[in-house]
Amino acid sequence: MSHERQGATPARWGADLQTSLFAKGRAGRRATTMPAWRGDEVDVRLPADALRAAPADLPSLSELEVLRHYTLLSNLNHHIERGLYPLGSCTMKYNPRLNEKVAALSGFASLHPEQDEADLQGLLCALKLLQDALCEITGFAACSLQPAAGAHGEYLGMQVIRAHHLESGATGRTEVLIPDSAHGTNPASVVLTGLQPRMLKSGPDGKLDLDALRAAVGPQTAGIMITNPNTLGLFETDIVEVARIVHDAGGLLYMDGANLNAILGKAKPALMGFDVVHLNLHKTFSTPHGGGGPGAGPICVTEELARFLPPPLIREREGVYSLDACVGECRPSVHAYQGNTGVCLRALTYILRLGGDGLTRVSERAVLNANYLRKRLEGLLTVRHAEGTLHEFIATGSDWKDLYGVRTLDIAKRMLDYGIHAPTIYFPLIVDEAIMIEPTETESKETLDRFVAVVAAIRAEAEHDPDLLRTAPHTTPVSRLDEAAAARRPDLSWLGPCNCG
Amino acid sequence: MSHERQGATPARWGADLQTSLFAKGRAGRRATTMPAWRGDEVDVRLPADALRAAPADLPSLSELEVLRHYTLLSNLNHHIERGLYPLGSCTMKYNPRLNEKVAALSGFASLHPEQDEADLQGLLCALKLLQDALCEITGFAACSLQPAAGAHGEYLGMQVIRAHHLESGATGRTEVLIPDSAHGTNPASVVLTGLQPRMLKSGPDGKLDLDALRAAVGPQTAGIMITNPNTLGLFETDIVEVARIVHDAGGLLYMDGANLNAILGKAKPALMGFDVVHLNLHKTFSTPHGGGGPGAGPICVTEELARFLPPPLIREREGVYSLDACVGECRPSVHAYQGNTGVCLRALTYILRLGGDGLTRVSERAVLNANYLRKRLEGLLTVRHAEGTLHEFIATGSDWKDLYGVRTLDIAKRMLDYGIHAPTIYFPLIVDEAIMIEPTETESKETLDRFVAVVAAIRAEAEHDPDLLRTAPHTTPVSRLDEAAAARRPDLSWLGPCNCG
Amino acid sequence: MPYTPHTAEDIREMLDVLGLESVDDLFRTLPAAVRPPAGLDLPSSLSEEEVWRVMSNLAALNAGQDELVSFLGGGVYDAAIPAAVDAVVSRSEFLTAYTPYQPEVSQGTLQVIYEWQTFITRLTGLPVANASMYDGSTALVEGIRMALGRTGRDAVVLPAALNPRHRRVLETNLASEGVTILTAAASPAGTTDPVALRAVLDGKVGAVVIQNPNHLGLIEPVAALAAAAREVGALLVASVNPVSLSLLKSPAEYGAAVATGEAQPFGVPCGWGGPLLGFLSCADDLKRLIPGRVVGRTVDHDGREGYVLTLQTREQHIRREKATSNICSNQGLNMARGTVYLALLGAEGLRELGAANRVRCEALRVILRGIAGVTLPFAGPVFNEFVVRLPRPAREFRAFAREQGILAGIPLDGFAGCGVGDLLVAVTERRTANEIERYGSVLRDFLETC
Amino acid sequence: MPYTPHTAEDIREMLDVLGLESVDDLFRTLPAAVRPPAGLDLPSSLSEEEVWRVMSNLAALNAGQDELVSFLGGGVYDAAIPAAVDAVVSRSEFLTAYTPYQPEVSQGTLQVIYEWQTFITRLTGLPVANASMYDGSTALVEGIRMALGRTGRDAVVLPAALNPRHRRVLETNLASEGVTILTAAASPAGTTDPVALRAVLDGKVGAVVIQNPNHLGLIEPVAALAAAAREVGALLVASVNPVSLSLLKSPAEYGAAVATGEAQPFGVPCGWGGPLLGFLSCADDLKRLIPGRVVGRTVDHDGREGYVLTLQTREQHIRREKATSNICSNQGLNMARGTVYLALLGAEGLRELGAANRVRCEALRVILRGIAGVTLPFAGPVFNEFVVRLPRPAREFRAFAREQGILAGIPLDGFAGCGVGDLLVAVTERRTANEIERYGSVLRDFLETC
Ligand SMILES: Cc1ncc(COP(=O)(O)O)c(C=O)c1O
Ligand SMILES: Cc1ncc(COP(=O)(O)O)c(C=O)c1O
Repeated sequence: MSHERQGATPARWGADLQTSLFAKGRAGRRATTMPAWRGDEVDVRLPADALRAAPADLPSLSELEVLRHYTLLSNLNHHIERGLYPLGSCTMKYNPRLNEKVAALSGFASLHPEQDEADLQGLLCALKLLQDALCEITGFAACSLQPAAGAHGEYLGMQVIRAHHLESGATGRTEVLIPDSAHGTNPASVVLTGLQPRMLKSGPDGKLDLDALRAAVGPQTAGIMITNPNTLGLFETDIVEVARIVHDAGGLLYMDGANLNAILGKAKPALMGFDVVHLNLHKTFSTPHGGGGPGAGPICVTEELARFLPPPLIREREGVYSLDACVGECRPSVHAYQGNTGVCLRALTYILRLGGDGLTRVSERAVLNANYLRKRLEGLLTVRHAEGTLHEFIATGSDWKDLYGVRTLDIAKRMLDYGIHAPTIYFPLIVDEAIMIEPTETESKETLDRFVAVVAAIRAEAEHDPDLLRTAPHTTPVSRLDEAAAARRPDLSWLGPCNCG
Repeated sequence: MSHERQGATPARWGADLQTSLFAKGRAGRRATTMPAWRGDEVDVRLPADALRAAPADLPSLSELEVLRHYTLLSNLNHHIERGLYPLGSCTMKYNPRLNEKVAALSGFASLHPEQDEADLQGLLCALKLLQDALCEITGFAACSLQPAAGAHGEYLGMQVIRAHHLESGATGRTEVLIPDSAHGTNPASVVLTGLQPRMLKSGPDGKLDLDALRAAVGPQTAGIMITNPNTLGLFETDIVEVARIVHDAGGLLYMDGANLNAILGKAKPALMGFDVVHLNLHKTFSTPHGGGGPGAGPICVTEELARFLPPPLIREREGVYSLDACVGECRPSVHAYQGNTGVCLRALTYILRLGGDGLTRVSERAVLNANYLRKRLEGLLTVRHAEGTLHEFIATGSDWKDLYGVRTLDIAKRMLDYGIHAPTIYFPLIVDEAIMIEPTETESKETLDRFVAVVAAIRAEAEHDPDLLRTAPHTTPVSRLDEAAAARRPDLSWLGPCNCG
Repeated sequence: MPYTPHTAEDIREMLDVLGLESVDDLFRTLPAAVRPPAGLDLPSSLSEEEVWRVMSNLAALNAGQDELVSFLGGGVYDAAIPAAVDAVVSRSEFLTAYTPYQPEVSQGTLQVIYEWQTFITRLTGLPVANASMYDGSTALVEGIRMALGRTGRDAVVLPAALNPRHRRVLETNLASEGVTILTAAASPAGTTDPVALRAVLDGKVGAVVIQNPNHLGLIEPVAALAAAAREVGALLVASVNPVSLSLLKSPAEYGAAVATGEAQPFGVPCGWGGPLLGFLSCADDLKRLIPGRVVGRTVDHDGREGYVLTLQTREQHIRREKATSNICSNQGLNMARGTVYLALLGAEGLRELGAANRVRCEALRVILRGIAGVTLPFAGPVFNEFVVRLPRPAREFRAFAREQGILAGIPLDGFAGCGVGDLLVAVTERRTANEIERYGSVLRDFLETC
Repeated sequence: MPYTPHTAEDIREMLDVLGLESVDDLFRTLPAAVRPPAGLDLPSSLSEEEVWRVMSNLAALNAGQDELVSFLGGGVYDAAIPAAVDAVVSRSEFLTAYTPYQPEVSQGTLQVIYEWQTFITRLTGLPVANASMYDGSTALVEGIRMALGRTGRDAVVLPAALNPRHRRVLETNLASEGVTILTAAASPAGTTDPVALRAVLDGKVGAVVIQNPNHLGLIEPVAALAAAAREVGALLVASVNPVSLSLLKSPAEYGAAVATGEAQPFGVPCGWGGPLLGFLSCADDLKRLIPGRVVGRTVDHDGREGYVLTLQTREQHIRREKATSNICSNQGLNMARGTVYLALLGAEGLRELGAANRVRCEALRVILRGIAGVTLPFAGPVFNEFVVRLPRPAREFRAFAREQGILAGIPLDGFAGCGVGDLLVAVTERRTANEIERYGSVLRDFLETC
């Protein structure tokens, strides 16, 4: 129970925990004040039964107190401008500051979604440029920017596939095949669309098993959802054949494009035979993760499926942009407006900055970094499915378990002590003790070399002092947290000092 | 010699030192690129004897590497949004974020100083508003925003006083009286103006000694430079009499207004009898210190002295603003343009936000905080000249020296361990082992109470373990630095790894 | 090349370690058929300066609410954003961090989420809240799902005066899940008619939705609607404007089981409608059905208080197809904006915010009531938004006002019985007395010049 | 009240501790005569939103270089600022820290200064640099002071083509210190004439100033001027455009003892001329005469490398009236801007910056040479700025071009022999080929329409 800054005990430089905001301040203190009303008095009373019994009990702090609180809290985070963030499947690349500056421009940020097209010409042009670029990158014909995240894109994509089958009267097509290496959002998105996910066991090489696929498709097949490169960082080399099988069976192919960072300019989802793809702009296109969002998960689709994209559509005629509400058509809609527009503007900024060649280079270097790191880690970690590694790879700490009795979790936690964020662990589920490493292209060789040195140092520690790992981390603001207790007796909002210990 | 992040040793959370930028990066790496030239080829060659032999040897880093370097360096700083900064004489108050947002407006920040008045109407209006507000606050008739800092204001003020005497033929008036409690810039500024400073010993109460003053003035007196409230935080209660004496002797009175935070709305320099005052916008008016600037040190003067202020003057006629170059007049100028305009805009923003009443309240609460803290520290530190404390006060650790053998420096260094910046120490020079404490009005009672608790804790440490203080700080990114070695063998630019140890 | 650190030498050395000749060798597993023959047909790389020019020129072609005087609302409002909000969220520590899966190095983000949850629970009165939803519409979808999940029923009643943009999203979502959507008609007063609600209620209805204030700006008869829902064992799902909770009854006070809404006015720029900030809170017995991320307080091995993502067994990464929702990334940084915003307001500031909206809204209503031919068709109380009925098409007035630099409102023609002359007008704390007067005089001019 | 945390209760409790009735009691030592009878006659407090409106409306009344196409220079240039610069300096850690007097909690600021010093030494070739000066003009003043201090002499020679704004500041400063100011005339080529320089040199001259490029944009015959100075034992003080050091001879290469200048183009907004960023560097044997703050590298008690303010015995807070200068606060945060900017550029970027300036400058010169009646009066080489001579008053063209959105240059009438038709034109990396062409066509239009 220590909030050192409050008491007269020494501080921990940069690592001081903060009492909850709700325990700070004093009634009557003020930060923000409202503009005075300089008009006539008017009667603002409301009927008593419309009013709350008591005002919401918010803490009262000064502006400086608020800034100190959040600045000191911020210091407790790892972040990209602090150090390596090799989270597999998350593409934690540098988030250019230029993106932020552009998105903050008043001419974008202050637009209301109910304004007329005439007030939006620059914005609509920008969004059209982005749609066109994403279509070029994926090889598709049409794009919707509405989904606010990857999972949201999956959901819209499934709605599109569903609408396609419904339109053609194929109401029995309710099953969506999903490899067992898939991200959890895939089956969840399918279910929410009213379709049924069906797991497909991966082959021993970590890729799709054609025989299993052939056995699974049928008249009930709505489609298949494939992450390519998959979550093991491998390209589904049989993808063209997979597409043939699924299409022949009357299904459509959905690509989870979360791993697009591996193949920009190198391969196009449309050429692979997909019908729909979603992209994570907050991965491939450098928009920040913000501690959990907002991201954006646009989808691109074939010409044929374009008619199921949410309205309004951006049209351009002789340099004038308009919004077509598609009146009378029955299209899905998954967001009150047009999605995370500000995130889209960041992604466009990134695409313009890099250009076509630059984007291709992004993938080349992302893949080079991953392969280099994979190679250098040989002998320290066991790499699974090394052959054909693209932007990320799966290692495991299983021999550490046998040799030193430490688990993947322990290795990951110890990395935190070295100023490195832990890789993704225990995912994908099909690899035991998985450590999923994605360095991204914005990391330098020196940083990768240091990562290798750190793993070597930790391995030496594991050998000589395994408890150091089991009780890690040691240098972080807090040590391992009792997650079991948190789930058992959930304390989800501040009601007073902790009785959770 | 440790730069942990480089090697495979654990990190120190938030406290990792960074190797010099000049030891980072790799030739050929790029962050910023230049806009391509899309025009015709032209001959850009320059004569060989105009060219440097070799390009400047700058390090080559990626954008992410640069941001990581400076972000991690930033973590090594104490700053206002981290914690208390009770530096006496420095007025380390909260620097409102609104100020920064205003100064960054493109309509201000992108103006070139050689543009025509027609392009500057909003700016000139703002600067005039600021000049008028500063005149109202000080009671003077005219204001120049040209000085870029307090010392620069002193310098311009001395030039004005010098010009006044020269104009009236009083070439013998070359001496400026300065109390021994004055800030070091005061005598230094006087010397640079070609005048001679003459020290005036303060009375036992820490204030001006009228007899000493009477003895010192004469036909050689150009003026006197007084900080009011003085650096002991005391108001010069005899100021009106002082002014009479100096004026009667033919001298002018200059006020160092660095301590204006104590008397906003409570007292006006003009009413005290001063002829010139400079203000530190980076103290009283909340503009940030930026690790050493830029600040701004405008001066305000009497009607009579207005004719010696630097051109151009801002004139307003029926809402149209113009710049009067004062052609043909002989006025001093101390800056290529009109000084730190961006800082001035921040100060105006602050003044508008607070309003007249708010500014008065600033001083009330600054003085209340200082007095409360002074009172609460009784018994822990020895307060000197407690009577009449305004915005700051002088304590001393002299009894700690006797009792525990620890010096003021040791107390100050130990405070750093508690997340508090040390007060100003060993200034003013006239108090032995001085600890000069200025909490400012933006600190809360809770923060002041914690400061008292910290001093109490440190005193207990001093009693039981004085070495803890003598070797402090212990929790900071570095421990005490060898300043003597630094001065003996100056290592002032990076030539390679340190051989300074 | 921008943003990547690789020098030619780096690449050479790395390829050497891999025993490869060229970077192309790394892509040898990609079949020829999937490769674009000519790379990407996109413009080549621009310098930062050039991109800035392109994008700022595009921004300059727009006219937003900083330039125009906005009376637009309908779920997204022209609210003031204190500079301190941007100062916090522009810190790389919050901006570039990932979801806090490693709590030991994410206490900053985790505590902010916990504080957001606390703010939301204090505003809605319901004890549990999550880390944010994409927007108000998807928050409402999820709220309905929770209520249906809890009751095991498959019909929902929506009010006629529900935000039509939200309704569209609900229809997409609920229809494909096989949920029956019923509508409770509005009374002539513009609010949901409890009698009409009762008429559609039966034991199949698991969720009754109310929106308060509703899309006509009117404060709903929440108590009566809640009572009706209770009678059939349906759960009340309230979609509320959180700014209105400065003054209005909290959802908990009228018995809502779930409260959702759009918290954009809490420090998030309008941004043409995104990214926004959906919030969701619920009664304690629904907490294991809540979608998305939830943070709980716990202790570390040394007994220090700390925060973690909790109840994760609800979530897709653990439960996959059995998860309560598919949501993964949410609106994290906007949630941080909301948290800092509410921290800056405090109790007093929130009250003032409500009052500032109220006085401006009523001032405009007084002016409009005084204009001949103009009526306020609904008599009931409002918070900061209301319908004005013009004797001429609202769209024409909107265009006329736009010429004068005013964004006059949202035409309601066809919505919930509204006609061609009806306009939805919102008045936030940013509007000045002058601007409000000018609205009146522009409308007068419009009516005269026809 | 904004920015202060005091509640009524806080105040009461604090007064109780002090045994006082009211806050007024704290001011009892202030004599009545000095008190303003009616407080401050200033408007009352405004909310953040209102202040923002006032100030952004004022900003909107200006037209700056983001809106107009600028060819203005003369010491301050429309240079591009990478977004990463603002990201770093907006961090409270750099923005709100004080001068690093407590090095243990200021290593961030200290190391940035040390890196700035290193950058400046690498650009100028001189081994010592300080933490910044107010601007280029005061840097030059201090540089001259150093040279005079070192030589013990009291005359300085200024070139005729010295920046006139700098000259004005030098005159204020040097005159009152009793320094004799001599001027070395320019040759018809516009550069300082070594013969004319020799003519004014004698054993009393302690400092010879050169500005390179000079205020006509011309590259000076630095070697010859340096030789002349050397002959009489005077020290050479060079005022240089640091951007030009991307290509041009460094001051060390031509024997300058001190190099100063204005580093605004290194990431600092023009801001109507302030805050700017003066820099100063010198030969090793002058280091104890250097003004202002200097950071040195050392070690801590645990042997870790660290940085401290050093050579402080030169400074006012120690030496008072014997200090080398009165400077205390300098341009710290702008120095941080410059450091981050140069870190982002790197060796390659700096070279590109020079080249980008060069090509644009020469492209405009080619166009102007092709316009009948227009001449480039000085034949010598330039970096990014030059004089164009028009057959009509430059001021008229400037006004005409402004109508077309172009800031055409600085009229030079009366400066260093220039006439009414002469205009100083700067072309930075921000100017596009289109803009440069447009300059030519606007000038053609101007000349035709007269
Ligand atoms: C492979 C994969 N698919 C889908 C997602 C979901 O994306 P989002 O978090 O944007 O909803 C992720 C995110 O981690 C992912 O890695
Ligand atoms: C009393 C006093 N006078 C003058 C100054 C000098 O101000 P500046 O640093 O802005 O030059 C200071 C700054 O510390 C001061 O405290």
